[in-house]
Amino acid sequence: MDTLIGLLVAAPLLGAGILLTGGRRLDRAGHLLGTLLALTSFVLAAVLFADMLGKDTGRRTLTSHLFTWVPVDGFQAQVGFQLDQLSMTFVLLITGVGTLIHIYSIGYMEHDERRRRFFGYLNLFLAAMLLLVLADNYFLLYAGWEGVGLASYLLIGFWQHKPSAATAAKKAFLVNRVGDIGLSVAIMLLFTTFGSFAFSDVFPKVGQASATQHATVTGIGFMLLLAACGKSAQVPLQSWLGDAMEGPTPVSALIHAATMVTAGVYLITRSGAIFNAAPDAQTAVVTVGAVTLIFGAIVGCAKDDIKKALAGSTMSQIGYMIMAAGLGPIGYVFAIMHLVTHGFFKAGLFLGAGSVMHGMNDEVDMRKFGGLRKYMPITFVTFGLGYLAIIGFPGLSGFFSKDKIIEAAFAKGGTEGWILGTCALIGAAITAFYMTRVMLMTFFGEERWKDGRTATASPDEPSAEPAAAHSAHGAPHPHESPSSMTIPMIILAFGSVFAGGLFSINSAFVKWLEPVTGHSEGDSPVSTGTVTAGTMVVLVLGVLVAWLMYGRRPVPAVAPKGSLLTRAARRDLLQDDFNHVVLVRGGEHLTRSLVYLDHSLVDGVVNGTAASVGGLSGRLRRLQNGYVRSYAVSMLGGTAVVVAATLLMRAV
Amino acid sequence: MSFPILTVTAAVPAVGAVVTAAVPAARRSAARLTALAFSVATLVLALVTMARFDTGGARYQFTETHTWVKNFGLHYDLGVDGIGVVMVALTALLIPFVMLAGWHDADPLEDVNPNRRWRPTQGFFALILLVEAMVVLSFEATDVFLFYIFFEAMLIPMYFLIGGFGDRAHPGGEEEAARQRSYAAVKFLLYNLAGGLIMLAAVIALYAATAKQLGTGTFSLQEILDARAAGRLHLVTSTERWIFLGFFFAFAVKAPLWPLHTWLPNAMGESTAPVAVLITAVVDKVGTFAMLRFCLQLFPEASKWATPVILVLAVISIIYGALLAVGQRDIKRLIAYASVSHFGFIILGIFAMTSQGQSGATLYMVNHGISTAALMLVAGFLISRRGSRLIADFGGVQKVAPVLAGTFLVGGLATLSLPGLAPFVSEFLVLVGTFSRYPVLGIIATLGIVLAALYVLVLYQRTMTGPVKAGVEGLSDLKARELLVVAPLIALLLFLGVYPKPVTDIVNPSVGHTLSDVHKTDPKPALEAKK
Amino acid sequence: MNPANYLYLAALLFTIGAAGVLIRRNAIVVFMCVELMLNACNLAFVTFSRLHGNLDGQVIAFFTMVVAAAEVVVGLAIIVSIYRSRHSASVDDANLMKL
Amino acid sequence: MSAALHSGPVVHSLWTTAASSTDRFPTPHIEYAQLSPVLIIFGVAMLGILVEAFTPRRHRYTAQVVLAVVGLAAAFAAVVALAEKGYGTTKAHIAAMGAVAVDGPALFLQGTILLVGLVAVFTFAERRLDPKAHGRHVDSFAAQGSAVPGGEQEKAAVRAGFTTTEVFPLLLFAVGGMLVFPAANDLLTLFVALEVFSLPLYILCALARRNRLMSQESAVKYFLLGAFSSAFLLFGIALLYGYSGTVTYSGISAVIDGTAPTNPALDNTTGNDALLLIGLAMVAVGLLFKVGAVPFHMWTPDVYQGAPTPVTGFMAAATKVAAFGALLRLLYVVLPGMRWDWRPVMWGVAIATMLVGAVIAVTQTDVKRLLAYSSVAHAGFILAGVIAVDKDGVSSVLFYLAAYSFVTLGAFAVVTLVRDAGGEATHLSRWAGLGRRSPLVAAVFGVFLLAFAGIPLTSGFAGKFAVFKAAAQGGAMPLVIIGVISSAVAAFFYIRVIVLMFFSEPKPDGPSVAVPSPLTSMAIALGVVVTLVMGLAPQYFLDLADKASVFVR
Repeated sequence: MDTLIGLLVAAPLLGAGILLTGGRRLDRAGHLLGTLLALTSFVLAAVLFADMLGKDTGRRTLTSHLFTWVPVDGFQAQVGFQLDQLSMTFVLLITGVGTLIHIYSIGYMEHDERRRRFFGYLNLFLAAMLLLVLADNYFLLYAGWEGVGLASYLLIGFWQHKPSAATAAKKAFLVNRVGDIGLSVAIMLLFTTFGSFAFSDVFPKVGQASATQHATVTGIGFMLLLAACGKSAQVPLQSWLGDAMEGPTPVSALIHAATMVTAGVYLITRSGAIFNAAPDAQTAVVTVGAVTLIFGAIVGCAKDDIKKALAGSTMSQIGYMIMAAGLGPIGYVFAIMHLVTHGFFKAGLFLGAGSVMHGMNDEVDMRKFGGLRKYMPITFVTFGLGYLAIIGFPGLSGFFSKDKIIEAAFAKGGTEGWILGTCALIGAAITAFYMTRVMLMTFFGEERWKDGRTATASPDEPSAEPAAAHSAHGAPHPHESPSSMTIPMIILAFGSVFAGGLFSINSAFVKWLEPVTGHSEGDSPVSTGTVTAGTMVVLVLGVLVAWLMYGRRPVPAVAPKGSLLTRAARRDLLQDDFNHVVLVRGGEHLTRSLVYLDHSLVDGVVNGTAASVGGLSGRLRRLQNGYVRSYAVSMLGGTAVVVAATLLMRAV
Repeated sequence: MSFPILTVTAAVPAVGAVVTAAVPAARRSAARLTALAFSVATLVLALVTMARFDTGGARYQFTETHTWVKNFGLHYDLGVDGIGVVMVALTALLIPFVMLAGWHDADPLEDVNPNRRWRPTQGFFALILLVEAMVVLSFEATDVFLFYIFFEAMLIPMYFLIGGFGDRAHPGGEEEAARQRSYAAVKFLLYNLAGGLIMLAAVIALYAATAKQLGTGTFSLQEILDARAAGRLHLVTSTERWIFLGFFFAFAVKAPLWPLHTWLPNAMGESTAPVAVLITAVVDKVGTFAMLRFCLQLFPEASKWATPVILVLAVISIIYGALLAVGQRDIKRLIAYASVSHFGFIILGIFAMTSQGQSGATLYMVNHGISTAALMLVAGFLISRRGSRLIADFGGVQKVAPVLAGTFLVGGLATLSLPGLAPFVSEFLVLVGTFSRYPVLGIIATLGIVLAALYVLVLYQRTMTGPVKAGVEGLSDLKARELLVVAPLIALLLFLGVYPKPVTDIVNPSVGHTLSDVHKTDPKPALEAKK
Repeated sequence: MNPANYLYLAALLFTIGAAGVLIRRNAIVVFMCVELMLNACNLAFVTFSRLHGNLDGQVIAFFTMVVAAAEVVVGLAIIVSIYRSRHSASVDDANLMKL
Repeated sequence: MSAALHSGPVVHSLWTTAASSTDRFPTPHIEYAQLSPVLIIFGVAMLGILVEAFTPRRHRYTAQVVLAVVGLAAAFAAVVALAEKGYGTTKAHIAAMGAVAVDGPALFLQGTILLVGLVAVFTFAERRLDPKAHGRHVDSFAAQGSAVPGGEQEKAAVRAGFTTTEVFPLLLFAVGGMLVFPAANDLLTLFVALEVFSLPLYILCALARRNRLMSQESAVKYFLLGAFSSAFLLFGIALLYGYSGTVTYSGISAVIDGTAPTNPALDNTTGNDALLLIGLAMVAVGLLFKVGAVPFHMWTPDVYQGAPTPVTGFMAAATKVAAFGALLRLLYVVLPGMRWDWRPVMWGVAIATMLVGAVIAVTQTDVKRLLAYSSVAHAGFILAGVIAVDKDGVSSVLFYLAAYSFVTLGAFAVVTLVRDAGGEATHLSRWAGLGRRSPLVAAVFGVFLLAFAGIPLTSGFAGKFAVFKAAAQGGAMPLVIIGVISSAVAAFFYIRVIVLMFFSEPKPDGPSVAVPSPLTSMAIALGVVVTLVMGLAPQYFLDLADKASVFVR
């Protein structure tokens, strides 16, 4: 069995290798191969899952050690896998959603001449992501961690000829690198503290460590959090996610909604032992989570670009997860649960958005949509289900997972509990608002795309979305997407409807994960019923307000100036501008001045020395004036000096 | 008397140089093939040495000992420890690729050929082989003076390679190029010569010291170490420090360490890409290697005394080099500054005085050699195609030459030490090694990885992505020969990135020896320490 | 007689000679000043010879004269040849090579 | 008598002393065999004069060359034979009534000088470089030294095919003097030897075929300054004599050490150290002038530039050898007891010489002047070795001199090859791109330059290392450091020439490289070979120098 774990990673890796080095001759079959291998690893996952269910709870963890990666004295980095329930959950999500999106992409990327490479990258991503969740030590996890970063870089910038895409990709990678500092420092701390960074070595010892050097453990916690912030686009490292939408929509769905961005949640949950031992770190985590879930939600409200709106929502949803994870044993399970459900409905939503764009000449501005439900029914339905799920409509998966998190937040207890709970509720309200907004602006209202506005987002940039290739510009004529695209959407829709309920049947999910993450019911000051009721209320409120604003009266095709907050929110609450002014500009000035310094000062000293020798030489040279008598003078003078010196030596 | 494989390894390229130089002017391709053949032969020998190196065996193996000049205490002592054997292998490995990459670099443009006996191609390859021979010898030398001799002598062929076969693509035009080239060459030579001469003074002082205490002065590493072990030789603290500084200065110039780095951008910028690789990937390694081999072994106390300053300088190099790389307009200069940053890492690892640090540093030397070679050579192909080194002149290359762009990206990712590619392992080892003894420096150095990402990605974005710039449309993709150069390097990067064990296994024991020389042991994990 | 005085005289002559070399322009005169210096030496030799009561000094004096004579031969030859080619014996005119 | 007694402390009456010592002049006993090298040279030189006088003009050249070569070879053989017999080591002693020492240093240096002379003869005899004049090969010496440059008489002389074959005897006389100079064991011999090798050199300087004005000017400068310096030397000798009452080295050192049998006169003079110190200083000045040490170096560039290049090469090499030999002997034999007085001064001179030489050379634009200044710098390096007053010091200096002189000869020989319409093209700008025009010559010159710069694997490096090593062991580490710094500066201008030759495009009207006859080729080849051999395998020569590094007292 455990050999299969290796294959799990190997399959997509193989695919990536073949597709990226294969050359043009693979162009025709490439996408199929990629999809096939993704499917393979999903099947393997399913097999392993079945096997795991077969075993009894205690002995479900599989491990497999391949080889020693870096052996240097104390520093022994192994390539070994550990498949427990937590990993299993992720594996299923990744391979499952991954496969679906491969299939979706077949249709979506049909007209792109670099489709082969696209699938190569997707496979590469799957491999890296699986590596991340299967690693049995932090060092290997780090490899996967950076691997997904690379994949995301490549995929965001897939349309490299679009400067915006290239820039977005670069930005994503850089911001993630900042996070990676956290992870690498964490690993170093682990190594210097425990002499190892393998889960199995570290976690048992955390307890005694926190007794002796509590600060260090807390430090590790903080560093891991930093890493999580980078990967999961949490404040203050969230700025890249919005731009990441430059990538093809399947990518946004898979990487920047369903899987990669949730790696942070995985990291924190996986490191539960450490965080449990470092309350301060946990506080930081929940704070980040709470802030982000509000932040993301607000941003989501203001965006007119459908993908960016969804990106904001992703941010906010992950904020929920992070917060939950920060709550400790109370929340881990629900964090993951929400992660999975979110994986379904958010992926679904993105694919829906993609389908919409597909039918609208890649228009992304919702103000140019409207009344599409007649034209693309399947998309409408699936999208709608995803919508209901995310706002937490009773009975759908979002309802269960999010509700649990809010409860857990309250259950944290004390003022902290109240604050977090309130935040969560507000978040829920706003979620309801902006998702309704998206829904209304896209599928309802009058058809604002009719008046023949050209469809390209911005004329100067040659849009390379494949649809544009074949459809003439001008007034779009919406149409339903091909089945290769709709089928995945449907499947995901199913997921987003039933997953939550399935998990909650006699809290199967809790039981499933408990052996790994541990679980404890906090003492909630408010009963579950109250919480649910509250959630319902805010939900209705949100929807209502949205309807009042966007449903009842017509939506202006050109964005109104909007309030100060709106404008700020459109610009990601000015966070980007801050980065730009402080980091980018500042950096430019710094480098420029350093370049100057290097030339004038550091190099100047050297050249200066040379020059001064030359000058001295020139001056001394003049003494050689060609007159015998002056030579004689120097001789006489020299003699005098020598004589005097000799006498002096005797004198002293 | 066993087979003197070390001597042979060095002799083959030396002979090759003579043979190549003797090839008639007209027979250029013959000259190329001859040179390539000799370099491959060297590679084979180096690999054999590496294979036969017994990791469990004596510290120095395949040793040869002959007295060369008695009066100078100069011995022809050769021997390799794990570090040495790896470095020799690296050198021997890179040279063939350098040659292949520079296959036509030295062909005389027509009509500038006043003399029939003027044969640049022969000269070019002969000089490369000569450099190889001297570098190999300086990796093998276990006699301080012997090392010094080759350390200095290698400057001359290097100098002619830089000054004589410079980059023809210069923004300032042909004669500006010539001017810059000879400036760079002279700067390179004088800088290193100055370093070397300071070292000469130190070498002489060392001789005087040994002569005073042992009766006869000697430079044999073995004799000196034995004498010290036996307590017959004990340098006065101040003397030891001065001599150490003399040595270190020379190595720091060669390495190069901030603020002695300014010759490198000129040299690498003005020379052809293969020569630039020769400089940064092969010749400069002698400096860092020598720190490990001589500074630490001969002057343990002084080394420890100087460590804080050196570490700080190393960290400055890392950050400073990276920042300047970000600010460059010229592709090759950018890579040069990136190298400065990487050498900072290497020196950091060496003087962190931990097994991770030093193994990492050694590994880093290898990986940096390969990765820079990959990146620089591809950059060279790119530059020669476009006829310009300015980043601004490129854009959208991936559209017209996807393979070239791809390889370039891989090289870049290696440079920013992405996991899965070789440099990551070494860089992380260095960082961990540093962190475990100097946490603050470790963390500051870690910032380097962000900056690395910055300059690599910016370079890639500006040159490869975006709409196709004017002047780029026509560029052809990599030719077979060029792929032959790049593909193996990339393969190697991947292999060492996933499975560096073969190298680390050889290196680790030697690092252990070096550490025991300076009486240092790795810090215990905090938990054990507490118990 | 006090030998010291002769030495003073010798020193004086030597100095005069040296000064002459420095200030006179005509090569012949310069050369004569050198001769004067040599003769100052001779005087010193003779004086010391007398002082020490051995003949070495006086012998040396003869040697010096011979050498001086030889120098005259060579010197005059050179000076005359340059005079013929330049029509001037001023040492300051011979100033082609400098710096 | 009474008058004598009360006037001044002790003044002998010559009559009495003379009367009392009629046996003061024993028949001089000369060890002819041991002086054979010198005697051979002088004999051959005399023969040369006779040849000049009595053989017809067309035969002279051949006769002189053969004569000179044979003579020098024979003398060298004699030196080797003496060394073989052990006169360099065990049987070393003082010959010719204490006038000349026959010991290791003397023989080593004499051997070097003779070889240098031999090579110099080759370069003197070269007559392929200049274009034929009236169908005859001509060498680099004036057709008739006495003729006015460019005058009718000269034209006539050229037409008549006159050649100044006197140069060979002159060379031999100079060599003879140089042989004696380092071997001289009393101050008188020192002085005479000095003059004997100086006077011919003065004449040789004036005999250039091209640029005769410069040639004559250099001769005048050299002559006047030389005479001036020798006056200082002589006065110094006088003072030393006055101090010690003797001119033999052994005698003086004995007096200094106070081991000499004392007498009232001595007590009187030795009471006054000023005599000794000033004398010492002035003698040193005389020698430092010949060595070309700062501040007595100013003649070097002008003379080196103006003199005919073969002569320059010979001077640069041989004079340095001889002069340093004499300096060594003086400091090691006469004044070891005085080292605390002269060492600091020598330090100063050495430092000044190294730095000034190197620094001024940086901005030179004429190859010969450049080499002149470099020779100054090298004089400084050698002084560093001289200062280390021990066996190592001596041997290192001997080695350095041997190495240096052949590099110098070779370098100047190469200079004679690079020519254009106006004769040798010595201005550096003319050398641009020489490496493209004639790689071989450029490469050879490059080797010499690298040797000058002291790059490892060349004789220059070995020598430099030996000297600095000696200095360091003699506790003169600061000198070593300064030496190292100035070699770094020096490297700069050697490199500059290399850059010029190899990296700059050749000028269209650039100079051509004349194809020399076997003579010059041999000289150059020898230079290269010696440079490389002494660089790669110096052990043999070091041993030789080591064996030869003991002065006889």
